[in-house]
Amino acid sequence: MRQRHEFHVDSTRYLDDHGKPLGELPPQAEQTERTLAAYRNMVLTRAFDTKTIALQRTGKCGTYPSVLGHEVIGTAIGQSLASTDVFVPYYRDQATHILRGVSLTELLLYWGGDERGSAWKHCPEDLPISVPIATQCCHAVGVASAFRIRGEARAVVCCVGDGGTSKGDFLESINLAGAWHLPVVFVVINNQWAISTPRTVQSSAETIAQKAIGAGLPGHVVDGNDYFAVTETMDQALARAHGGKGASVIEAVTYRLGDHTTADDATRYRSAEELKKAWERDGLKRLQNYLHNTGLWDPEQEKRLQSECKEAVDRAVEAYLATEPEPPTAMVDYLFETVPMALQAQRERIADKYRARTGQGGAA
Amino acid sequence: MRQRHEFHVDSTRYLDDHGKPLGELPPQAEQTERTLAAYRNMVLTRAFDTKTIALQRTGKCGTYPSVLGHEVIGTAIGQSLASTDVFVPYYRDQATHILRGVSLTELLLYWGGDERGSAWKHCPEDLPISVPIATQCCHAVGVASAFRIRGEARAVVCCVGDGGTSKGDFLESINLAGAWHLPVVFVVINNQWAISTPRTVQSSAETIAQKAIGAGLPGHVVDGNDYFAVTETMDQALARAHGGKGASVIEAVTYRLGDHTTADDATRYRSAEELKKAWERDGLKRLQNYLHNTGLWDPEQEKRLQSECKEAVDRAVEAYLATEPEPPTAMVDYLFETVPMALQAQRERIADKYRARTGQGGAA
Amino acid sequence: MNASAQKAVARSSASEVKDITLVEAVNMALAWEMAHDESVVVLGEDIATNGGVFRATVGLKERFGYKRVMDTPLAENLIAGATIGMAVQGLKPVAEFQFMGFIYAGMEQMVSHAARMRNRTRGRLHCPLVYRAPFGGGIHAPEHHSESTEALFAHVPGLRVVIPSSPQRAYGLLLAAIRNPDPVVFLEPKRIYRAVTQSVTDNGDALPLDTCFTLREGDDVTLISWGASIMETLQAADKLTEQGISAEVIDVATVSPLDRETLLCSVAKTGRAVIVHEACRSGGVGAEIAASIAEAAFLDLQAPVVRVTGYDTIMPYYRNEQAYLPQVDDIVEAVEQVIAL
Amino acid sequence: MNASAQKAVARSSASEVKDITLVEAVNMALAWEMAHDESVVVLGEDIATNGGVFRATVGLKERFGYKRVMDTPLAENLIAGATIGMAVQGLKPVAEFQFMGFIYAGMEQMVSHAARMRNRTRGRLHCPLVYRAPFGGGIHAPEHHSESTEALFAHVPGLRVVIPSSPQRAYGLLLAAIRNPDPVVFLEPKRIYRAVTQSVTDNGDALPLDTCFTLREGDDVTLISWGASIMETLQAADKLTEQGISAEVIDVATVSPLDRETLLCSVAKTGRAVIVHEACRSGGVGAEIAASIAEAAFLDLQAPVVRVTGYDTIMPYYRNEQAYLPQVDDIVEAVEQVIAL
Ligand SMILES: Cc1ncc(C[n+]2csc(CCOP(=O)(O)OP(=O)(O)O)c2C)c(N)n1
Ligand SMILES: Cc1ncc(C[n+]2csc(CCOP(=O)(O)OP(=O)(O)O)c2C)c(N)n1
Ligand SMILES: [Mg+2]
Ligand SMILES: [Mg+2]
Repeated sequence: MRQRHEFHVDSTRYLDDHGKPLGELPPQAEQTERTLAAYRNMVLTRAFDTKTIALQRTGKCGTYPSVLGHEVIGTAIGQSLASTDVFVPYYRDQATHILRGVSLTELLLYWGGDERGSAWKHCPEDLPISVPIATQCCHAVGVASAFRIRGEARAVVCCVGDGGTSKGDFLESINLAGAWHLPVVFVVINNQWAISTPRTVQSSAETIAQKAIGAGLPGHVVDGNDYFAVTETMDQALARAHGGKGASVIEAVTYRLGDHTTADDATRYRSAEELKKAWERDGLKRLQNYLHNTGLWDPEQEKRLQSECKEAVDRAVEAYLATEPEPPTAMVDYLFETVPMALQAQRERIADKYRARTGQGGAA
Repeated sequence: MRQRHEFHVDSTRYLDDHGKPLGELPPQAEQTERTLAAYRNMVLTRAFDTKTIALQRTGKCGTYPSVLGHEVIGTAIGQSLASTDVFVPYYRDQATHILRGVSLTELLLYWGGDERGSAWKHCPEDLPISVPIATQCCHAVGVASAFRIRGEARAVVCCVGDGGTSKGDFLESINLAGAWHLPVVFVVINNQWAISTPRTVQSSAETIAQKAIGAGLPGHVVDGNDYFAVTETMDQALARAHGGKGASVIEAVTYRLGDHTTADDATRYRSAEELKKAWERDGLKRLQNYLHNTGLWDPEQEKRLQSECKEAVDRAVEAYLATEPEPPTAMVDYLFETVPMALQAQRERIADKYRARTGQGGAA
Repeated sequence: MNASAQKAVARSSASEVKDITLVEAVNMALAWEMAHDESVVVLGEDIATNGGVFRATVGLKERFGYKRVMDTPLAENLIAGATIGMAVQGLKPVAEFQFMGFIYAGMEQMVSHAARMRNRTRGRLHCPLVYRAPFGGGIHAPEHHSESTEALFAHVPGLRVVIPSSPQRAYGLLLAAIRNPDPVVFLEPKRIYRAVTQSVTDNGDALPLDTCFTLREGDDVTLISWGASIMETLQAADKLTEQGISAEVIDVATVSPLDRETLLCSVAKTGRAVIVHEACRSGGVGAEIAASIAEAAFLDLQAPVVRVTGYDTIMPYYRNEQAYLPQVDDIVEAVEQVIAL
Repeated sequence: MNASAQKAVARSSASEVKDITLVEAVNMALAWEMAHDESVVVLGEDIATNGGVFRATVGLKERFGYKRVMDTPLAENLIAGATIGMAVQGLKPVAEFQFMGFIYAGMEQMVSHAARMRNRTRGRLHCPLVYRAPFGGGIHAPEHHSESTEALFAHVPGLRVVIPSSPQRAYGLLLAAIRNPDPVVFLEPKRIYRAVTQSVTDNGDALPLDTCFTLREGDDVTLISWGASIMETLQAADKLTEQGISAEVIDVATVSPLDRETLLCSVAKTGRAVIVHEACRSGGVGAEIAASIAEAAFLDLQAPVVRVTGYDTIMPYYRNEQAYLPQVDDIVEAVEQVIAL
């Protein structure tokens, strides 16, 4: 006697590689202001990215992970999130952070080796950048649990890379999200690579979205270079979460157009042709084409936007470079709410050495 | 534009609760000797289980996890495995261990607090009992990798409980098994409970087998109280593994008829009715009915088997109780291949204390 | 809700004085704090319906509801990490690891996130959480159920590691741990979960963290211990008294950050120290204490600081576990040695 | 296979003498042993095609094939555990953790299985494996990329923890670690991966494990260190020589199990010891060394054993990391103090 249990995941796409609609667009396409704001954020993100890489190359910033190729996804996420929601990032979510109100200067401080880069003034409940892969997924379900416990109609969006979906944290967390019916949306940013490891080495699953099935959750694949597809999917998943209908997993398919970080050299492990092909699918250019084609954007506006973005980035860089490092005593001051007895002698030693080196008394 | 990716898992059952075939039986049902051997192993396993619980109750054994309700699954696994394969158990696989040639005395020593219980003479490559939940899944893929690396046509069977499928180890390991196309079969023994935690609290997935989908593996559900269903599924999965066709995940559905361990009291968290219903589906009784119905077994044979099993168990208990504890210096002697310098003084102290306590010099 | 659950819960009405065991004190502290602070939640494997395998959380689900008392799927990494997510949201989660031997899967979350959240966000977010785990050997348990690896957590800056050794201290220190705005690893010596009862007032009074407790004053030697070994240490002190040796007994209680002042004051008086712990010797918390005393009290010491500990090997299965655990006679012998010098 | 990969591989033909860096020595040892023992396999994230993010495994896949040089999915727990499965099968797997900051997910497998397999099966199975990880700060890296938590592993019975501090010792100790039939945590000080070159003979000669290396003899004080801090320690010894202080410098190399004999012999001669390590002070390996010396050399010591270490806090992001790391002057100052006593 046999019985069959069936499952599926759908994938969505609205625009072709040139920005031409493949059919009817989702209702989000009528929100012109939102679409234009999205485009502006993508351009700003890319300008920031280019500049930060340049800073790193000239020794003015630390190792930095380029967001090139992720702008559409990050922007759509940032727009879909309510300000009362909580965003749980990984480390390549610059586009979303900017929409959440993290300042460019704060982002630079973080990658420039200064803890104050995570002391965001805006969206103070958002989690900081998470470097240990996939660990943030567990925090996301914890935050969503807090909402459920308190009966708040808020939701969480958690980002993770394709590589991160091999790690227990992701798999355990989506399972809990299903079991506890939590208001959380997991967005897997499948950029085809985890440093040098291609998507196919991570898993023989045809899609990453199908990992949702084992957690009892709906999974969706979406073209991550298609602003309307990502936006519609995010809006629906968040509506579901806000409406108490539970969690979802979205696989947003894109391509990491840059090196893994400024410490990486991607030519070691992937071909120029592959990269060239990926550029043809670039989501920023695709949306730009769409906007041009529909008359919502013109070269003049583009020029103005480019220079506005450049200025914004330059201002941020200036502020970043002008920020004095913290006195080293800060390394002890934020460990606990108050400095414990056991650490006070060490704190004094740090302060003494700092004074001796700089002549400054501020650290005491 | 939408695209749909479809997946499924099948579930199999051949015998009804009373041992009556629900339709055509698989070819394995014609292997009468194998079926009878299976039945004998189930009865022996149950006799061992009953006796060990009694030993624990009288202070002659440590905390012990009853195998009641798992006999069919464990037996079918033990029969399907080739002697050159490697078995990677969890801690409730007595039925399989016995078929692998682990002696009842060794099993008693393990649960009786003596490390020599894992120094099996037979099947020396099988992994020892694994207490930390699901951790053994990672070992299983490691062993299977060794086979692949050396080009050996051997396979691995790894058992894990339903509770264990929530832990990263299981999920990471099935993913690797898919990605590396490894000769390994994961058997999830879904006995509905993880101590007091019901299956529904572990996951909202309808089946556990569907977790295979996210790893790109085939998943099967099988009635774990149906000897023919488990045997057929195991044979097929192992043939697949031996034939270089890759891994599979089998969810064998049964019920933990006893307390979690002798330290547990299941009446705290589950109802007498539920337990009573589960007993009606007992796989040992079901196979017995089938054998009686088909004339392969009679009360006389049953009586003889029961007394043989009792004797075998009694002999093992005697040997176990007669086994002197190891000298405590053993705690140091097997830590590394040779006792490092740094441990020699500690070893001497252990030996001195032992000598002082027992007057025995053997430990030196 | 069964009878014993009701009894346990019934306990936490105000200012009752009860003769209770250490594990009952844990239950009482949880119940008190949950009743008085609705941001306190508890989670773990088998802690809700079953009340925990050691019954530490019995009755809480019935009293405070399943939303605040959560049975989790079986995944320690997830428990450690989800707890962090709850904590940054202002809840005060208390997560149970069923045994210390199963806490390691949670290490990454503890080390890389719980311990660092406040520091890396410069105070924007912080983690008022407690990770509870029963620990230690001597209860005839199976493999992996007898670990004493407090030193692993004590070496992680940003974590507090707190270990009660009596019902009273279990009650007061757990309350303090829950109220503390930073992460606390709270290790409960299961060998003495039910060893003694003590009269404890259920009035919500916390005890101070980061402080040693001097259990007995003495002049000739300072005995330093924590957790279940406090029992043998006190018994050794009794024996020593009979021999005319006056031992001061200190329960370290918070093994990190360490209250060196109390220890050094005592050694300044006695000139001798013996440290007793169940964990293996090398790299145990005893090493830090011995190193600190030997450095800071160099001129006070009349004998080397000696450690009476478990051996540098794996806790044997239970037939031989007593041969591993430090015994009263080992402590007495060590004291005799340092006194002889 | 690109040019630099070919170069690296070309190196391991017999008995060549090469000027190489520490990370090149790691590569050379791996290549030698893979060429001479086909049971040696390597695995990790980005170690095959990419040759490792620090290029430690460059060229190995091209030379030994993808079956023996395996890029894994991104899961450290899995890496730690699958390595155990390979090892019990008689392979000699060498697994790379990309940074020590990401090793913690593997702790459960290391503590509960790798370290115990031989003991719990009474020798039936054992784990001839190596867990490699770059560790330590000072390279301007992002968060979580600068950890020195060797003490966590040193406290786990059944694990060896080995730390090379020169190209020669990296080569000889890694060979010894691979050949050793028990699990070795092999920590590579990435701050000095390329700091110096040294002439190393590629002849497959291993160095002994469980042994300290005396790098410089001296009479007035024993400087004890390991890993990258050996650099500052040697520089401090130079400075001290200028001041007329003769320092013996010992590289501990195997921080567990510990070669106390070498350390104690030296202290018996010098009467003074200063321990230098980058890890935070409390519960660091320095604590065990200090406690051991203070106990066993009580009568030899003319001054307390002093530790120069990182602070008991989280390694700051890179703008302030130098304020965390022990500096040459800190060591000199500590020696001056103990000499003054
Ligand atoms: C637990 C852990 N292991 C390893 C690393 C090192 N590492 C940093 S990024 C990365 C690849 C991540 O790939 P993916 O998840 O696909 O995200 P992407 O970088 O492609 O956006 C690795 C291995 C890490 N940060 N954390
Ligand atoms: C990592 C880990 N966490 C917790 C435990 C304690 N524990 C022992 S058995 C068990 C439940 C396991 O349930 P399941 O996997 O369904 O197997 P079953 O016992 O039902 O056969 C738990 C939580 C453990 N042994 N290991
Ligand atoms: Mg990626
Ligand atoms: Mg179960």
